[in-house]
Amino acid sequence: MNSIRPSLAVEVAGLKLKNPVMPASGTFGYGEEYAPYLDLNRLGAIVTKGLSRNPKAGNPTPRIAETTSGMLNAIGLQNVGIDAFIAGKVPYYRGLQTPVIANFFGNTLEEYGEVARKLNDVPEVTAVELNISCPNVKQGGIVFGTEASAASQVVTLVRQALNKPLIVKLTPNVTDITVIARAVEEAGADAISCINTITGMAIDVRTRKPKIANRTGGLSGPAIRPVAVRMTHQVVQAVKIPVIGIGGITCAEDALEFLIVGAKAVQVGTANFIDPQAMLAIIAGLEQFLVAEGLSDINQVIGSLKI
Amino acid sequence: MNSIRPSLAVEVAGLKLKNPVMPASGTFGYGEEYAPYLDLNRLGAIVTKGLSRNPKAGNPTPRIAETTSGMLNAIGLQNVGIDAFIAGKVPYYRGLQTPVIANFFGNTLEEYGEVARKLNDVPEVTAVELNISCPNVKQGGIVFGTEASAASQVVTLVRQALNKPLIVKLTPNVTDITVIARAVEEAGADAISCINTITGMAIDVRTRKPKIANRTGGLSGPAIRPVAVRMTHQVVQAVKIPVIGIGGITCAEDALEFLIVGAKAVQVGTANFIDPQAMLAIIAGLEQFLVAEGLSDINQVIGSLKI
Amino acid sequence: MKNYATIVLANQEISPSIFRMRILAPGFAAAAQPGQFVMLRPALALPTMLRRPFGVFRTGCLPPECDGLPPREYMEILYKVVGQGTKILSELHQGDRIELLGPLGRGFDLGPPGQEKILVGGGIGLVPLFMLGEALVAQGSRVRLLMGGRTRDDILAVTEFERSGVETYVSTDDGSLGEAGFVTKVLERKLSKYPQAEVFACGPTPMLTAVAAICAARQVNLQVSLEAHMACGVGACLGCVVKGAGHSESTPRYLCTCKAGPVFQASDLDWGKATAEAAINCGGGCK
Amino acid sequence: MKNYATIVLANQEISPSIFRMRILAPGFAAAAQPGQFVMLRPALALPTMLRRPFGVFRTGCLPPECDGLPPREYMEILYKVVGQGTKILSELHQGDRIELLGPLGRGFDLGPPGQEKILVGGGIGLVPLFMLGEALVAQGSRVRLLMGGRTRDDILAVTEFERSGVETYVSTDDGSLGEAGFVTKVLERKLSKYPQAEVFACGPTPMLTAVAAICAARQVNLQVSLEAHMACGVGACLGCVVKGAGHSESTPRYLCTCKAGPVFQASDLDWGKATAEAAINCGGGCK
Ligand SMILES: Cc1cc2nc3c(=O)[nH]c(=O)nc-3n(C[C@H](O)[C@H](O)[C@H](O)COP(=O)(O)OP(=O)(O)OC[C@H]3O[C@@H](n4cnc5c(N)ncnc54)[C@H](O)[C@@H]3O)c2cc1C
Ligand SMILES: Cc1cc2nc3c(=O)[nH]c(=O)nc-3n(C[C@H](O)[C@H](O)[C@H](O)COP(=O)(O)OP(=O)(O)OC[C@H]3O[C@@H](n4cnc5c(N)ncnc54)[C@H](O)[C@@H]3O)c2cc1C
Ligand SMILES: Cc1cc2nc3c(=O)[nH]c(=O)nc-3n(C[C@H](O)[C@H](O)[C@H](O)COP(=O)(O)O)c2cc1C
Ligand SMILES: Cc1cc2nc3c(=O)[nH]c(=O)nc-3n(C[C@H](O)[C@H](O)[C@H](O)COP(=O)(O)O)c2cc1C
Ligand code: FES
Ligand code: FES
Repeated sequence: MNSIRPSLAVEVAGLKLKNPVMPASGTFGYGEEYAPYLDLNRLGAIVTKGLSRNPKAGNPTPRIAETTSGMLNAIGLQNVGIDAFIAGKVPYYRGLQTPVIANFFGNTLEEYGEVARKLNDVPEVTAVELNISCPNVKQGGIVFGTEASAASQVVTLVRQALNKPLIVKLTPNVTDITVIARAVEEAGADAISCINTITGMAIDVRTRKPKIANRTGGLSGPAIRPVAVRMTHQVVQAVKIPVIGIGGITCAEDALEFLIVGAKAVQVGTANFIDPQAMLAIIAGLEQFLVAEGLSDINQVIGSLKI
Repeated sequence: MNSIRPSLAVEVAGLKLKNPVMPASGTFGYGEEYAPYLDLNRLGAIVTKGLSRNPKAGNPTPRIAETTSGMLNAIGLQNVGIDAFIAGKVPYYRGLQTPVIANFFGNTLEEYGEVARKLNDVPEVTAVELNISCPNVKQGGIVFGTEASAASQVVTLVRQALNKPLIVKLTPNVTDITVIARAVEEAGADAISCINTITGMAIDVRTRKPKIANRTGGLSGPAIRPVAVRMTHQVVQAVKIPVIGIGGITCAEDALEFLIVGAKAVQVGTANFIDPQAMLAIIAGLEQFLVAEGLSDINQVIGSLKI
Repeated sequence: MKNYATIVLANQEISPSIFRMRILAPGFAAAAQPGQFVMLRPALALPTMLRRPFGVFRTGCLPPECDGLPPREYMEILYKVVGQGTKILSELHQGDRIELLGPLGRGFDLGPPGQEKILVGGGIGLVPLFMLGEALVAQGSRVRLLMGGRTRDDILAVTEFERSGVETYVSTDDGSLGEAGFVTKVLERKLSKYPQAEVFACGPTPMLTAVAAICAARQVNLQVSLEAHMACGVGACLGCVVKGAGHSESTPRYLCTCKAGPVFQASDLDWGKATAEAAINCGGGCK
Repeated sequence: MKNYATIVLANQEISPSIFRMRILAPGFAAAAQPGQFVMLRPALALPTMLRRPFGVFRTGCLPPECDGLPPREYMEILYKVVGQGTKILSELHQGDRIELLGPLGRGFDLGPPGQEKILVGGGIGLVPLFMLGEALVAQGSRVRLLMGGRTRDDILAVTEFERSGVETYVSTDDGSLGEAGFVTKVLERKLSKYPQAEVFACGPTPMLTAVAAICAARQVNLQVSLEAHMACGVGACLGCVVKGAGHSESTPRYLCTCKAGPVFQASDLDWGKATAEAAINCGGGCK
């Protein structure tokens, strides 16, 4: 057996990552919350909670409900707002050796543009992830992310406003995700991440009320993995820019499904709640897989699908 | 406690059903296969495997793969064809006291029309369910079911050809299911059933091949229940015709989620594989729920959502 | 062929990774022909995925004399079976593996030593009060514990509480143990006697709301421990928020129960109708 | 706060539906403050949902003298841990609940009594041959069982087979038990000696394909037992099909393994490349 450790390094949208594993936005707070459980420097990147121009209070409670092998959430994009983020959260990133990707959204085109410009001046933020896919907020993502021309419009605008790598995150709640993927590629996205949550609903049969105050919420977790793998495969086939796979990843084998269909990196969401150290186990598992298969580089696995 | 047994009877598209529980097409064969395990007369109805004008061999294997709390299938609509169905399977239905709903599909408009006309002359078939939503067959359902005008066209044609109640089954692989629901209502559907499977994919990480020969398959089972409940809710709000809820139902509580959001009946699919007697347990559980809640009629539960 | 819901009689590893399982199956032999097969599944419900939050009841240490092993520290929870997650927990046996994250959240502020302390606990809400009682007694405070419940079955660990040096007063809605009636009745009485006391409460929302109203009316300081649906427990998911004092549609003020709580100063919370609804409704009684 | 992967020390019902659980947690006490909480989850993987197919190994009956209970019929399976489903099965204990559907499918056709019978089993493929051997011996046939495997660990239940009256011939790929080499080598030898024999085989696809080729060349009748991915086991889902003889793109001929099989006349199957691929690939060796 080879005693040289295999390389997990990948490059996504110009970012050099030490490994392809990062948290999914909204499931890892601003990073600091999980620092007691894992060394943030071991992650490929950190992705922040979704940010907006103004602070957002989010939805009424209950905001979460467990479903079979999944969970619904309607947090409503609660966040401190871009200014408080820069003042209060960014300083913490200074000591880190891991790139920070700021996820953000807007309720109007102007808001998107404004947040993008503010992030330009924050050297601690290496890249941004544009959420055009949040299914929770009525005036929010859903309008942009389910319609190619609207998606194109917001990406074009942010691309012009921004001087950093731009990752665009897609919603799965569409008939044909490749149409949206191509539109955002043409509009200047440097990478695509997919998928965000699938809209779902659960009912408390005794009270006859939705289990989530917002009525519907976004379904995440292992339940959605097959849908996420399928869409990642479709998007990889449809565009030339790199794709980050997201959806129901809990272990190295799950992550490998996305890498094999061609994702250059993956994001881990709900699994962080199940096990705060899940990402470390996934990184270790990827390395073990390479060793077991006699491979020296994770890039030999990426896109290795045989069909 | 009331000693009178509560009533489970419902009416869907003019069909009087003794209870709202029936199998989902393709998960119960032609009915006969499960006769050794349950008395078919205790079901609300029987729904057949999807039928087509000509016999269909279906897809290569492997055709099924388990995923977390779900399964992918790409059977490819294997069926004996409408003539062999009428000659070989229908006679078995003569002794039954349960309505039989024939599910069918076509690859062209003409095929849809032809099968509909043939079913007119089969008194043992009480109603038909039109599958415009199969995600497996390239020339099949997907074309009709994801586009309002195509859906409208096929439903109009079948409505004209058919002299029985017409249930139209929708695919969840769309941006806005209410658009399709309204289109098929206007085209003359007597009821809507939703949802069919969500397209998904799973990879064998060792061989690097899709776990399903067809590459993608339809995701069913408990994993998709929140998506199915959400879409059933949306469709109930969007149309006036009755709706049959389908997706991930394994127990009475699951069935109640669909009934509470307004489905008049439910179909049970993958759960038949997990437990061939699942539908009997669901029917018993619905009755127990009514008793526990002091209700006398399942119609008091249908549409009782509090929002 | 039959559909059996049956039991395993034996399940033994007979060669590396190869097992032989014996299953009770009356009538099977008569039906089985060489070359046939069965479809099997362990009768496990699909289990829950997320972790569940539980208060720390107490901690302890198994001395070596118990079993000759080195001393082993443990922690204890007291929980009620209310749904699938707690059902699965209740079926665990000694030696079964479990994943635990903690201790988490902000606990009680003990306040000045020597002051009168009144603890109010309803049903499973008694859990966090045990370590609190111990700490207050150690601090030199006089501690009265008002234990409430719907029936006697809700009054937990009385002997242990008493042994820890707190005075216990039991009341049940149906009078099956202690005084008949709500625990709030006892609280009113005690507060009339000790108007300077500080109150600590944990229990179902209706009880907490009533306790908060009583304490507010008497201007008595109150800390409450709340429950909320939680996914992460560490402040990352924002699923567990409650409305803080001054919350309104236009100036929403949400606090994380897992991080700012689960113990709050009652005055920091919004005790309006909305909070009572948003908090978990346990059916009015004590779980 | 720490993330513990630990064990349950005790879990007791102390009042109806109320449990007290003790969890090993070194260092917890020093960190825990009154009112804090933990997030818990049993360390169960998400289990499998569908049933799994297993051949009937044998049936039997526990006589009353075993434990004073009335005689109890059982059935047995022999299985190899290959994935999550069989892993979960392997962790079941006596008394655990299990759901069983069966016996299912078409078994072996015993053929004329008195005829020479050769059974070929690779690894876990030996399972369905036990009841077959018994039935053939009872019928008065001479039965030779060729047991193959990669290593000695794959040779299962030899004593039991021998006790049932069949003659056993063991071969392993690595020579760790019996003759070194493939079981097909032994088969060729036996068929040269008994050219009129009927063959029954079960094992990994490469072995079955080789056996089918040998039997076809010698025009010897062969029955094989196949494996396929199954959801229902009763002919309803059509997930388990194999290609029948004469299958082609234009005239596809799919047979349900669960209903038309799992035992097939080899001549009814399509032994082309495609079938070998479609059938489950167990890595060339014997599971
Ligand atoms: C800080 C804190 C401390 C707690 N301490 C205790 C304790 O010491 N003993 C005890 O018996 N219970 C305690 N609870 C409540 C306990 O967490 C729930 O009873 C448990 O999560 C129910 O899980 P389930 O799967 O059995 O119920 P289900 O109703 O099936 O759960 C479905 C979902 O709702 C959530 N949920 C349901 N009820 C509650 C609830 N009351 N609080 C929070 N989430 C809930 C579950 O976590 C799960 O996500 C505490 C809750 C919190 C927040
Ligand atoms: C008729 C029949 C009889 C069988 N008899 C035995 C037996 O006596 N002893 C024994 O050890 N095994 C037997 N098998 C194989 C056994 O069913 C599989 O090893 C088992 O299903 C693997 O489940 P898993 O969850 O551990 O594996 P995973 O690989 O995690 O399973 C994933 C999925 O693939 C399916 N699958 C994987 N391998 C097989 C396989 N070889 N055959 C069918 N489905 C598979 C599983 O059912 C499941 O749906 C038999 C199979 C069939 C069809
Ligand atoms: C509690 C929660 C909050 C989330 N918040 C955001 C968010 O603010 N912005 C965003 O783009 N995605 C958000 N998501 C979606 C996740 O980033 C991810 O796309 C989704 O959960 C699927 O991955 P998973 O199955 O691994 O959780 C959130 C998901 C959860 C569960
Ligand atoms: C093996 C299998 C075969 C199916 N075949 C058909 C079919 O022929 N026609 C059809 O309309 N739906 C078919 N379906 C979809 C089901 O009828 C149902 O809509 C879907 O499985 C969701 O329900 P469930 O989660 O309860 O399984 C099939 C589903 C499965 C699992
Ligand atoms: S439980 Fe996740 S923030 Fe409180
Ligand atoms: S396993 Fe379902 S048809 Fe054979």
